[in-house]
Amino acid sequence: MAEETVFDFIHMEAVSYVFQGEKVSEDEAVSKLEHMGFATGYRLVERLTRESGRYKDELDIMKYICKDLWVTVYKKQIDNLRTNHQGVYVLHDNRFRLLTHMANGKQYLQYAPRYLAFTCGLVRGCLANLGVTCVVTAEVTHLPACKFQIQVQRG
Amino acid sequence: MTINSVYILSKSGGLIYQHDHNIPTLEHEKTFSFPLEIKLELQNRNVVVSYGQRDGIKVGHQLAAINGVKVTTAQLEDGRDAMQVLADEANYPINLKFTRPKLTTNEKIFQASMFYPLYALASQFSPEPKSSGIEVLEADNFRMNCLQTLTGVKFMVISDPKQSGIDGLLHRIYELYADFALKNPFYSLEMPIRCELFDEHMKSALEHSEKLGISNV
Amino acid sequence: MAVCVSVIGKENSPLYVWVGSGREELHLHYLAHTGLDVIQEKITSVTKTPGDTRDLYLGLLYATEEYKVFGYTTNTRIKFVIITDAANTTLRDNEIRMMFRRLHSLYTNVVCNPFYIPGHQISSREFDKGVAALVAGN
Amino acid sequence: MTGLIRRTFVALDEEIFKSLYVALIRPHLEYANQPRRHCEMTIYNLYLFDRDGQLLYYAEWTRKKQSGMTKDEEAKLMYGMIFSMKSFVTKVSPVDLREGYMSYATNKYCLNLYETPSKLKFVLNTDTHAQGIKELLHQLYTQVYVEYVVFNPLCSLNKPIESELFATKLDEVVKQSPAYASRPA
Amino acid sequence: MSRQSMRANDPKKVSGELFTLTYGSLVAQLLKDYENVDDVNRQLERMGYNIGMRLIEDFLARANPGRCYDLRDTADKIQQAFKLYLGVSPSIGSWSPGGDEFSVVMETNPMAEFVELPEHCLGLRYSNILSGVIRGACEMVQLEVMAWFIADQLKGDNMTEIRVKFVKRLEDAIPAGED
Repeated sequence: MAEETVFDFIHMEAVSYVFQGEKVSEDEAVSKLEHMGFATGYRLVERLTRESGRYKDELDIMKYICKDLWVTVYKKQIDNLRTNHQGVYVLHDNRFRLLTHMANGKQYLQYAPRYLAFTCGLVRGCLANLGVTCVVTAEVTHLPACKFQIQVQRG
Repeated sequence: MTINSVYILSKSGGLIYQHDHNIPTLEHEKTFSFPLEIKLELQNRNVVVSYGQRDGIKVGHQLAAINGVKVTTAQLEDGRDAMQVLADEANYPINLKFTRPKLTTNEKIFQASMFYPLYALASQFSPEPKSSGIEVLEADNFRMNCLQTLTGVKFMVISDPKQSGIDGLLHRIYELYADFALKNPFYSLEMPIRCELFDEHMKSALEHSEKLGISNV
Repeated sequence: MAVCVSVIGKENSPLYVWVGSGREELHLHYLAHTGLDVIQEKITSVTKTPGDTRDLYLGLLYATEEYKVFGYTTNTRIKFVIITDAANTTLRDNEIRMMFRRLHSLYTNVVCNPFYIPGHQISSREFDKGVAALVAGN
Repeated sequence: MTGLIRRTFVALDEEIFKSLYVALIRPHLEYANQPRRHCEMTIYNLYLFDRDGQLLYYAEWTRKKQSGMTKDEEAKLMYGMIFSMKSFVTKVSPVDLREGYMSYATNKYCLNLYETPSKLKFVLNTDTHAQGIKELLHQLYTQVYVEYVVFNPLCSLNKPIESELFATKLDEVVKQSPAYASRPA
Repeated sequence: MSRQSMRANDPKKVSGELFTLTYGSLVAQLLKDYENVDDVNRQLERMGYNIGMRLIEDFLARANPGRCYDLRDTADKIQQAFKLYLGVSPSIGSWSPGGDEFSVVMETNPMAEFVELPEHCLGLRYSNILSGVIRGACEMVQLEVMAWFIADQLKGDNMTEIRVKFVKRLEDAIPAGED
């Protein structure tokens, strides 16, 4: 089966949908994508964690995101997870699936954020449903590598 | 093995000789009920299958007969209009015969004139200097070999892609052309070749090649 | 089988309550709610004892003379409570566990409906059907 | 040279050996190979047209002669030629054809046309001896065009292809093909 | 029990759910953006059309199905594509007498697996993207068709049924200046 293709194309259309029309504010479009990602992640994690045991702590949850979730959605694990132990986690994906067909280098760099917004939302949605409130941002300097930063909101 | 036809083009691209040696007849007959399951349309005043390929009837085939009555340029022999007959439910069930269209003489002349620029362009597009024009043109189930003389006359043979010995045949045809056309005092260049001796020799050359083709395979 | 099934949201607000016909609704609500405290306790104690199974199924929360109260929690902090008659001894622990798992699965389907807003009361034909089948032991 | 590396570095791990090999030995091999490789090249250039006859991509490797036209004119003429060629073959052929692939050869080169059912046209000029070109073109379609154009949301299907990644991958696949560097003597 | 060993979830299944959920979020967003449900239906069809135009290339590359010169062939290919991309095997049937119209019937529709339509969007053709995909994909292989939903489980029907009608065969583009 080739269902990942279906996801790729739906995602592609979602991005082109929010950017269609003449006067689109980049912020508004990106926030729509983020929102769709959030709604998807929130629901997805409900299903994915149905068979898992309970998570011990925040780090345990982050590891889950880097492994199980990433494999399910992006067919590979996160390559590197770092944390400052004060609520900031940085996830490195050296070959982020949604960018691998696009470029190897800096071409299309200015458009890359559009293709990361959904994922930022997805991660935030997953974490929100697991009880971790946070802000997720992404950064690319060299496609298809990509860095997601999760900043947990305490209190 | 099969050699289908021979074309000879003059230096200026005119078709000066054409002979169909072995053209298979592809005909398919089928009885249809209303409404018709294949899509037909008029192309160059002929009724042609545009969609709905089945039972050997292919897209591009032409309507040749309705209930055994011959159809030419969308008209039945009895004068009725083919499309109208097909549209009327009262005429069903209906027996239709389709064939792969054969080229008319005019179409052959036209196609020959199409090949002329193709040949020249092939040389112009060459990534290597000093290229000839097209020597062999191939597709699935189709092959055409072409020999151009130094004087610019083109000999073309269409054959089964597995047919061997075509180069020899082309040279043989060149010889025949030299012997029976050029050396004929009544033949003027650029004009169609009408010469019984040439025809006869051509036929036997083609038959000979077909036989050789078999033994070589 | 069960006399009460309830789904309780992240902030302890009830999302869905089913009570068997002819039962004292208010009392059962109260029992379910009391169960929440026990669930809370169990969850916090687990994190302190390493090597615990961390099972989503929390087992019997407590029992009164009339009823037994069982609990279950999801990773997404949704709590399920199932109450049975104390007199009902035919139900084994494993069957209760299976009921919770089915309930969890039903709940997941509700959340995955794009028109359901998380945290809101559950009003879904499919979920109603599923719970009805669950409590009937089908 | 390999011996020298082996002698100088006693405890070699594979990684180091590899980098040394690349640094010290490869240049020699490549130097030795260069003139030969040059004359062995058998893939000249490639045109990719969309269903409307627009040139989506052009690449050339060892083309020695230009047509003397602008790229634009050349592309138009090339498309016109393959269009006529298809029509010519369909009309003149005595039997029904299976569509999708055709080729012609002159005394110097061979033009190969591969057309997908979606009417993309790949035109590859090769040496007259080149083998397996139909498979190569199919590979360019499935592994390069589909992967790096169809799946790249930033590539419009009806605009010339600007993706550098596409260009790189295309180049890789062509250069890895046996037809690129082998000519029977 | 370790967490890994408890993962009875079939990863394939889950990744199918990913597109189902993503699609759900997209539809929800459209409903938020448009006031009119008809506009949403249209937008979904258009998105499907765009997807179809790309998806067909992936399908041709993966399945290498050859060319279609008959609508029955086309129907078979559509069936094959549903299996490949959605993991369901629809049945093909209800042919019109002229053989130019047929139905694609699904027992379960993976696009709408968890969906229950709320009262206020009963006019929504939730899976309308599929009709767009069929139209877009066919157009890329020179086949103009119309595709529309005639039954939908979300609206209480027993099955989900898409009707496909042949319109015409599209011809090759003629090179500039040669017509």
